[in-house]
Amino acid sequence: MSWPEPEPSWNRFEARVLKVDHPREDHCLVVLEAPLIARRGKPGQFVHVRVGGEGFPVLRRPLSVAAFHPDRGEIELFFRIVGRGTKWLAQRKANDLLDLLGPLGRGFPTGPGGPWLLVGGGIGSAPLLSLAQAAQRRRIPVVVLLGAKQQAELVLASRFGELDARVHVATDDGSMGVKGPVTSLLADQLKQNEPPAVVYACGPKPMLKKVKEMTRGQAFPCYLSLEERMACGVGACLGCSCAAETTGTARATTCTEGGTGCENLVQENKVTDLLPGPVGYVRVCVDGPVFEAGEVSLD
Amino acid sequence: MSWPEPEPSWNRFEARVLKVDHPREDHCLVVLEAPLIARRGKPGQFVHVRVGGEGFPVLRRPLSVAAFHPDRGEIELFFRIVGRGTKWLAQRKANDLLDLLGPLGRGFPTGPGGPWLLVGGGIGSAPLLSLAQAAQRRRIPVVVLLGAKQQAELVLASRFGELDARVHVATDDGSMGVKGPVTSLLADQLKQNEPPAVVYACGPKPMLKKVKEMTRGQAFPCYLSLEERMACGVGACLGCSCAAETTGTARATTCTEGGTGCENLVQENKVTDLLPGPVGYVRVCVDGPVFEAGEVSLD
Amino acid sequence: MTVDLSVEIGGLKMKNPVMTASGTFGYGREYAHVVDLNRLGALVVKGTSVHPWAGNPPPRVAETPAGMLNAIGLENPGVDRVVKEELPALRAFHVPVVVNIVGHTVSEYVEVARRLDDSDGVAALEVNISCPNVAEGGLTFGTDPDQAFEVLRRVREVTRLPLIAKLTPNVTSVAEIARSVVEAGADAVSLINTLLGMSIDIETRRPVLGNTLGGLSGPAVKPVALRMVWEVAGAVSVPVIGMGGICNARDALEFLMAGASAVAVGTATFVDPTAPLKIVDGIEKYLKEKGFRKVTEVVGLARRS
Amino acid sequence: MTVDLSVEIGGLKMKNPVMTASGTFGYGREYAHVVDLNRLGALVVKGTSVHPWAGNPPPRVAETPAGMLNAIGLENPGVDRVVKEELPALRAFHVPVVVNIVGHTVSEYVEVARRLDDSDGVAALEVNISCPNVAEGGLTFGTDPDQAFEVLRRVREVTRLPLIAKLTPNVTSVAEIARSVVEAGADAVSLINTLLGMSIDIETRRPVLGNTLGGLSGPAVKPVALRMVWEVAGAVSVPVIGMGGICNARDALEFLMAGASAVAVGTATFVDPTAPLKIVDGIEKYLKEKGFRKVTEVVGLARRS
Ligand SMILES: Cc1cc2nc3c(=O)[nH]c(=O)nc-3n(C[C@H](O)[C@H](O)[C@H](O)COP(=O)(O)OP(=O)(O)OC[C@H]3O[C@@H](n4cnc5c(N)ncnc54)[C@H](O)[C@@H]3O)c2cc1C
Ligand SMILES: Cc1cc2nc3c(=O)[nH]c(=O)nc-3n(C[C@H](O)[C@H](O)[C@H](O)COP(=O)(O)OP(=O)(O)OC[C@H]3O[C@@H](n4cnc5c(N)ncnc54)[C@H](O)[C@@H]3O)c2cc1C
Ligand SMILES: Cc1cc2nc3c(=O)[nH]c(=O)nc-3n(C[C@H](O)[C@H](O)[C@H](O)COP(=O)(O)O)c2cc1C
Ligand SMILES: Cc1cc2nc3c(=O)[nH]c(=O)nc-3n(C[C@H](O)[C@H](O)[C@H](O)COP(=O)(O)O)c2cc1C
Ligand code: FES
Ligand code: FES
Repeated sequence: MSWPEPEPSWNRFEARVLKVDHPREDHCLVVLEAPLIARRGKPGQFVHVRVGGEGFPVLRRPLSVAAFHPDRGEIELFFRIVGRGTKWLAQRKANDLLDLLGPLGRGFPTGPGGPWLLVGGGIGSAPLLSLAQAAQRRRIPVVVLLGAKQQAELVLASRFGELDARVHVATDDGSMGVKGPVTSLLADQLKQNEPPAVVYACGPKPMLKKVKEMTRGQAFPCYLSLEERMACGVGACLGCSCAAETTGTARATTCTEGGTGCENLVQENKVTDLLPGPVGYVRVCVDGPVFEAGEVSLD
Repeated sequence: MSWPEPEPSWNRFEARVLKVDHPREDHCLVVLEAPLIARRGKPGQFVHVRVGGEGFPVLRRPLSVAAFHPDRGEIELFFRIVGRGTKWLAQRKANDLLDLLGPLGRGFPTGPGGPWLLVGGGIGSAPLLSLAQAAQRRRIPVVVLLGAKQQAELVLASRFGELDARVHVATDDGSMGVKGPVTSLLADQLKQNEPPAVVYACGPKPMLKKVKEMTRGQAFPCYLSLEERMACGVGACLGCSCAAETTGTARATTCTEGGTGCENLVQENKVTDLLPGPVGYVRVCVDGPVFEAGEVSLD
Repeated sequence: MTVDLSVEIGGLKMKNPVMTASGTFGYGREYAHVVDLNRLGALVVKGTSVHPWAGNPPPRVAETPAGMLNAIGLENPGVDRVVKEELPALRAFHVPVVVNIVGHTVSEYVEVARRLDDSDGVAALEVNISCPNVAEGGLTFGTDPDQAFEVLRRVREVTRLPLIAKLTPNVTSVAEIARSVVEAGADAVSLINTLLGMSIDIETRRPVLGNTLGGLSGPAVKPVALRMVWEVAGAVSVPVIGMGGICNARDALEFLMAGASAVAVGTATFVDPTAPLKIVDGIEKYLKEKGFRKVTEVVGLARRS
Repeated sequence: MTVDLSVEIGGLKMKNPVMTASGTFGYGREYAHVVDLNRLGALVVKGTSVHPWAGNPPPRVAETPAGMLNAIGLENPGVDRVVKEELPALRAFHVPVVVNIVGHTVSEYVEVARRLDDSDGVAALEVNISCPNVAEGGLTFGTDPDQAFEVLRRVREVTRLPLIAKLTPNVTSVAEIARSVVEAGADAVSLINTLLGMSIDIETRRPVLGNTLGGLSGPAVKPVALRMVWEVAGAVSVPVIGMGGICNARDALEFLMAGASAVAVGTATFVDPTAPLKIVDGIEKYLKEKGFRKVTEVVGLARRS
């Protein structure tokens, strides 16, 4: 399993909107013409999108790239409309220009082995779609577990199907698939004979916490994609911190000793991860948004 | 000459945009469906328009009603694009809804006699157009003097012509009509045999100041429409003050003695106009925007 | 299930916790035909002085990002005319009227309080201590704990009306001033008044406001106002009235959860005169949805962890 | 005709008056491939302490109307690592590097200043006095004229570098603090740091920030910042660096006309990393159009009437 190359070369782009689609009233899919990101971006990376005009709101919005189409020079964003920024984005029209920074962050580490087990909760399925794309290209078998409140929220399920992934679904109200949390599907999967080569998960914090617990001590690695409020998106403001699992000092030790995920942090010379002190913090924007489950504290 | 009835019954309206026209890049004409304002409004009154969404910007924008069409239930706004608010307005499309308060303020006082002499500088010609409309309905002869930097800014000239007004034009660069300020046209007019029954003027402060000087001591009254930055637009915040020509005390005296314009202020019980003190202030939003030239200090 | 929205602020009984903010709603009359005044928790009228004040030279207002500056300069016709010409009309409504009082000396405050204590139709006094103390070289009363104490103590002596001290945010420790005015006898505190600010026109190369400096209000100041309400609610035991940038029920609920017992709406009424009433409705809706029975249950909720 | 944009701030020579604001531009490295650092007047790096500081629990940022709150808590790897790992890379650029220093005690400030005075590639120190004084119960140094004086006096003793005192706006009289730090030996003052604020999530019913309180920055605070720069420029004779909500050249020119000799751009770089350079260009354009020959000609222009 190796982390994707660090991406020091994010840039600012004016990306043309090609299509805005509303598969559900409160969900939105935006297709953008962004050839450089489409070619260079890795699954799990995100773009930082300016919303509104003339400097308001003051913060950009981080959104994962849900799909890369290097051939067509296009990327897809898939998001839930929750507040002012996503509402503004959802009102864009074809040919509008979007100002974005990207590709940002450290994507999902991947290896040659399969099968990959993808676990997505709600809109957390968005970045996993790009992983399923990558798996299809590399002919790696993929199992996808999707959870949502109700059937209507599972708008991406068919997209995973099209990518030859085996899709299992759980809903809180039982309106589609198994009734219950997506982690119950994960429990079932982990009981199967063939263990996955790796687990990737994205979704609400309580779900990620559960996934972390369920995969702790297993032979295969588990990678989580986190969300945190961001200002710069590029590692400069330390606004997007997430507590490291162990104290900074302890992590530094782990690192020198050659622990899995941490190694990479050291290689990439991320000084702020390794603070001695009561708590060490990692930056979701550049140290993540993808972390090895053991690296981060989700309390 | 009598002031229009006070208008205590302004209201809040959602007015439908019928047409947005750009006679010049930086000028905009908006036609609104606003039947109550179209029927009840008087020349010189204005509307207070909300711009932007979700509470930003925080202040409404005051705009004169350039034309009333009571028959069709429509009003016209004509404005120059100068900042954020007017830019936003100019981007509206047919069928958008505009949130406005109106009709607001005290319009132009009119009497049966003519001719009326209208003096407009730049975009100041907008409220005068509604006066020319009224004159045409009442078959009162109208002479309009319009001034602007260049020909291109005289986009309303033809509208006055359609209303049977005699239009004279002056431009700073001589690209249309006489070369020079609009007040030079006024000087010419005042030399004519037949004096006007009344002069109405709207435009930049230096122009109004000049008009005030030129008409001081004349037999006919002169009315000026002023602009001032506004918050509430309805007399509640005292944000739009303009200094009264004389000190408050002096004005109060004039009023008891029965001075011309002041009488009306007293009738309408505008307490704040009559403050004793070093300076008296009048509120442009409810005591104006139209004042008798002698009432206000333009320094 | 109905929700009890009523609150009591140091003796002032209100049917709901939403008031207008002084200086932004005139004397109510200006809005009475579009806003049902009877539905307001309380109506706070403009700053009122013993003698008429002329106010500041124009321009008096300027827009800023998500806010506005004002330098009205407390223009008002003086307490006699307010009592004679404004208060009688308000008695036709079923809404408590709070009069905001101002002065350049302690005795001016005392005098106007005395006159209002004698008048009908005044439910409470809000003492605006953001006025320059002429005797002390123009520093505002509200920036010094001793002077703030003195104003409230002397006003307290001449009135039995509920006494609200309105605090300025332009201080190092608003909690210290709050403790001081409460000790002097204030039944409640309200905050924040405006933050001192200014703006320059780079074309004329002069300050935009006629008065150079003005007071910042509106959504821009909300985070500062909320923090100060949080600090003051933790420092005094009298009720707190929170204000500063409140535009909707969410904003109002933030202030209540920070520890305010009531809120006032100012700048937002310029955009939407009915904002205070929409906020009443929005608070009620939230309380119902979340299963609260009384608005007082959410007061200070974010303080308990 | 060319325009002279250069300024000198208490011994710090800059090719133009536009700097980055501490804490918002990392160590420059993060932006070096999209922003030509050589075109900045100066680059101000993050708050640096003797020992590493871990910072505050998340969430650390929250958006507000036309602004943002941050409660980073001055996370930084400590002066040793800054000197070893960050400063060397910056020496490849032709831009003066200003290091912002922080401490919990006066001697911590002194220690970090001493270390930096010994280091290559430091053009000036900016002393951030908005830190809680642990010995004095956590009140920030910058809210008390005597403590502010003490920090600057002691730091002055150990360095010959140009010394900029960075003032907090959370005080009754910023001019008083400014006079105090200048008396203690500051060569310049910079302001404003962030305004203390907070925000509450009405769904979780808890403060949004992990630290409860945070600092407000961005366009929302611009009128307050400009007013304080105006006050300070009138109170001290050393150069003033203005900041707070500057987004474009118009904003920057307002600060210069209010009396600032230079400006810093913070929050705006999150929206547009190239904002500082656009502001340099915009200032130059304005000066040319209006026929000025030097940027210093507009400094304080709005003060002369
Ligand atoms: C790396 C990353 C990738 C993401 N990818 C996706 C995606 O593919 N699809 C999707 O629907 N959402 C995604 N999110 C969440 C998305 O950023 C927020 O839903 C969005 O910023 C909300 O903005 P708003 O203006 O609509 O909401 P508001 O609540 O009005 O936003 C207010 C502020 O809070 C921030 N904020 C609110 N919610 C979140 C959140 N969950 N995470 C981070 N910041 C938040 C906003 O950015 C803004 O600064 C991602 C978040 C991160 C950190
Ligand atoms: C009673 C009245 C009637 C008016 N009628 C017209 C009209 O018919 N056509 C027209 O083009 N203009 C008219 N104006 C001027 C018009 O209100 C301003 O041009 C407009 O508000 C500018 O808004 P903005 O957001 O584009 O500019 P910005 O400069 O971004 O506005 C910033 C703030 O300043 C205020 N402001 C800026 N310029 C003026 C001004 N000249 N007068 C008052 N406030 C101003 C704005 O309302 C806003 O609060 C009128 C003004 C008044 C007071
Ligand atoms: C135009 C205007 C006039 C004001 N006049 C007064 C006043 O007379 N007395 C007073 O105590 N506060 C006055 N204020 C302050 C407000 O009552 C309120 O404290 C402040 O505006 C913050 O609330 P907001 O952001 O909701 O407006 C005034 C505010 C504005 C905008
Ligand atoms: C995320 C963030 C981190 C900051 N860190 C520091 C810091 O380390 N030291 C300091 O003196 N100021 C710090 N500041 C304050 C800024 O330098 C600046 O004074 C303030 O943000 C106002 O400017 P602005 O509105 O342009 O951002 C920080 C501000 C932000 C937003
Ligand atoms: S958002 Fe600025 S460091 Fe991550
Ligand atoms: S704008 Fe409020 S009184 Fe005129």
